[in-house]
Amino acid sequence: MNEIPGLFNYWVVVFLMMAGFYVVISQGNLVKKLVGLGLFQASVFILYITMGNLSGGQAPIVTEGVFIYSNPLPHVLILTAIVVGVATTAVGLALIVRIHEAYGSVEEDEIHALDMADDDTRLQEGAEREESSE
Amino acid sequence: MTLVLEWTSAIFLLAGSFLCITGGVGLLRMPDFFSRVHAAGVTETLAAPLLLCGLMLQMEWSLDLVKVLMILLFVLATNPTATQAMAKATLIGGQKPLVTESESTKGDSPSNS
Amino acid sequence: MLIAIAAIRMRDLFGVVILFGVYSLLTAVLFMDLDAVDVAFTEAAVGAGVTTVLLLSSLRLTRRWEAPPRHNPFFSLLVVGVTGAALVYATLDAPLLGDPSAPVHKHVAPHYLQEAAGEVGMPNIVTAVLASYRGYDTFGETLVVFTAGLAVLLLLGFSENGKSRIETSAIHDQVALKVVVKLLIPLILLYALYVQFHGDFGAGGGFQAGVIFATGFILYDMVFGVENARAVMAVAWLPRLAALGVLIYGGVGVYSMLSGKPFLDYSALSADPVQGQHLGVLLVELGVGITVFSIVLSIFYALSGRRRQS
Amino acid sequence: MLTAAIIAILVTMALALVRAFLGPTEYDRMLAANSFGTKTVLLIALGGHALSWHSYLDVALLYAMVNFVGTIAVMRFFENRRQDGKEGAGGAS
Repeated sequence: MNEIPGLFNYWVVVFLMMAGFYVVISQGNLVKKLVGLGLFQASVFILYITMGNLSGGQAPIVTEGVFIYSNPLPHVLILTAIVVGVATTAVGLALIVRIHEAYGSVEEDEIHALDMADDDTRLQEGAEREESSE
Repeated sequence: MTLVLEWTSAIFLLAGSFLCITGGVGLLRMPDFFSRVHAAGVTETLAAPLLLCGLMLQMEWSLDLVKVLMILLFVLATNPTATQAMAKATLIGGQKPLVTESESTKGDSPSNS
Repeated sequence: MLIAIAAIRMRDLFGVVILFGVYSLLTAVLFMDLDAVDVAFTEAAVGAGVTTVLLLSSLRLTRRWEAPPRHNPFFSLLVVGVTGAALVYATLDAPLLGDPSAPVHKHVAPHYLQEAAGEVGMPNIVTAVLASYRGYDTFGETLVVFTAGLAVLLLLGFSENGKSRIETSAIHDQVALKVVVKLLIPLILLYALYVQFHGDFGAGGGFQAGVIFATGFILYDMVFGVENARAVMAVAWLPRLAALGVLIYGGVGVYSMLSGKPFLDYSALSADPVQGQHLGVLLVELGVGITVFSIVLSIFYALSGRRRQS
Repeated sequence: MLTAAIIAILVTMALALVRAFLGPTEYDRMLAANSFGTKTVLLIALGGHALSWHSYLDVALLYAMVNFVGTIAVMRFFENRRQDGKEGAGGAS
């Protein structure tokens, strides 16, 4: 096995990871950010599984006449990580739903603008209250 | 016996792959959604059993064979249902099938999505 | 693989979700090719099924179309490009794919591979490592899933007023669909049980089985309506079931601790250590399965039961 | 022969993917995704046999299920959205 196919998987991982990263940092939509996070997660999964692979190996289930198995440890880690990943995604979605109910928007900019406006009014109210108390 | 099995399996597989590609081309080239459903659904429903039968003929008698049979039955049950339900949902959702050739020039624009 | 990514630039969130499902399928095929059967199993069940369902039901609650981008993407592209270049540079030193001398294969993995069949007594080493050697980790993961489910319930809660959402309860007029689904659901549940208890020998285990079991219920909910589904599986029971699963797991640990062995050492469960290991793994997987099932289902109920408020 | 079939399936998957990209309407995307899923089941079944993967049939069976469930979820999404839209128009929120 020469160098290029040997490293190709890593490059796929890097590409996917960067795609997910790009989505997370550049897109304003929160749902899309979560999808980007999912992409990022999947790339990490692929990285682990790639490291666990062994050339000529079989899936790590003991069978007659097979002596080379892939490394089971990354499989275990990723197996649990996938389920935990979906649970955390669900938490994120729940947060997004609540945010949408509170702000009527899932765009980061709009939420930020609303927040700023809210803060401004609150500051003004506070200032007026102080003035009136004086 | 083995020769017969091999040839039947080969015929099944070839027919299956032909249908598969036909369905794919139809999915890509057909003008509107309902003809695409037709292209994809009908060919897929036949292609999947053909391919799986071809696979079954190549295997030894074991538990795996039963599993392939289960996959076959499952695909056979779900695929037409899903396609039919999709077409129906689309119709309910407001898409109208293209009826005549003259309409295809006027009505092809995505008026309702 | 790479093509699915360009999808991300699509503005239509619905299309993004569908393509994400497709991407997940492809990932699972890749896992199969890299000999990771269990992982492919989980990814298929979770990524393509549950994630799509959850994303769609939360998309229903929010807006579908994305606002046009306002920032200049150049800066983020720059950051991404630089990071990517650094990572590619780092991979040049990484071990090649399938190289047996890579450091990953040198540490504890050979021990697991050689001893697991004798010590734990089950052919599927992934299950053995998951439930026995790294039982602490898995316990932690189960707790994380449990906590995440509780967080979702705290944030959303189950919708209490069932009467206002009768109209959104089922797919209308789909007779063929209803009949076929009615036939298929027992099959799905049976298959989930097979996955649950066959995990010692083939691909499968508690995590996957829980997800598949929940998938069966989600299917029922989607086709026959919420009221029917909730009549089968009452909402109030789900958190209790989840807690029960965690309790089973923890109880096995505490029992082995009371018997004078370390926490989660299953050889305490029976006179024959291998037998005890087997029993312990079975119980623990059962606990994991119950927890995952009830959490996934309750998350689905919470997300889909909520009405859109605008 | 298996190889030919696998190549045919891969070609079809690519075609379906193109349709999923182009898809003028969302229904087209849904159809393409469903078709893609079915092709994946076939690919795993045949490819697993050809490359002698372990317990590939379990995964293929699982895919068949998940694909169906996913399609139904998408359809229900349409249905719900339509009803939500109606209610919004009626002013009953």
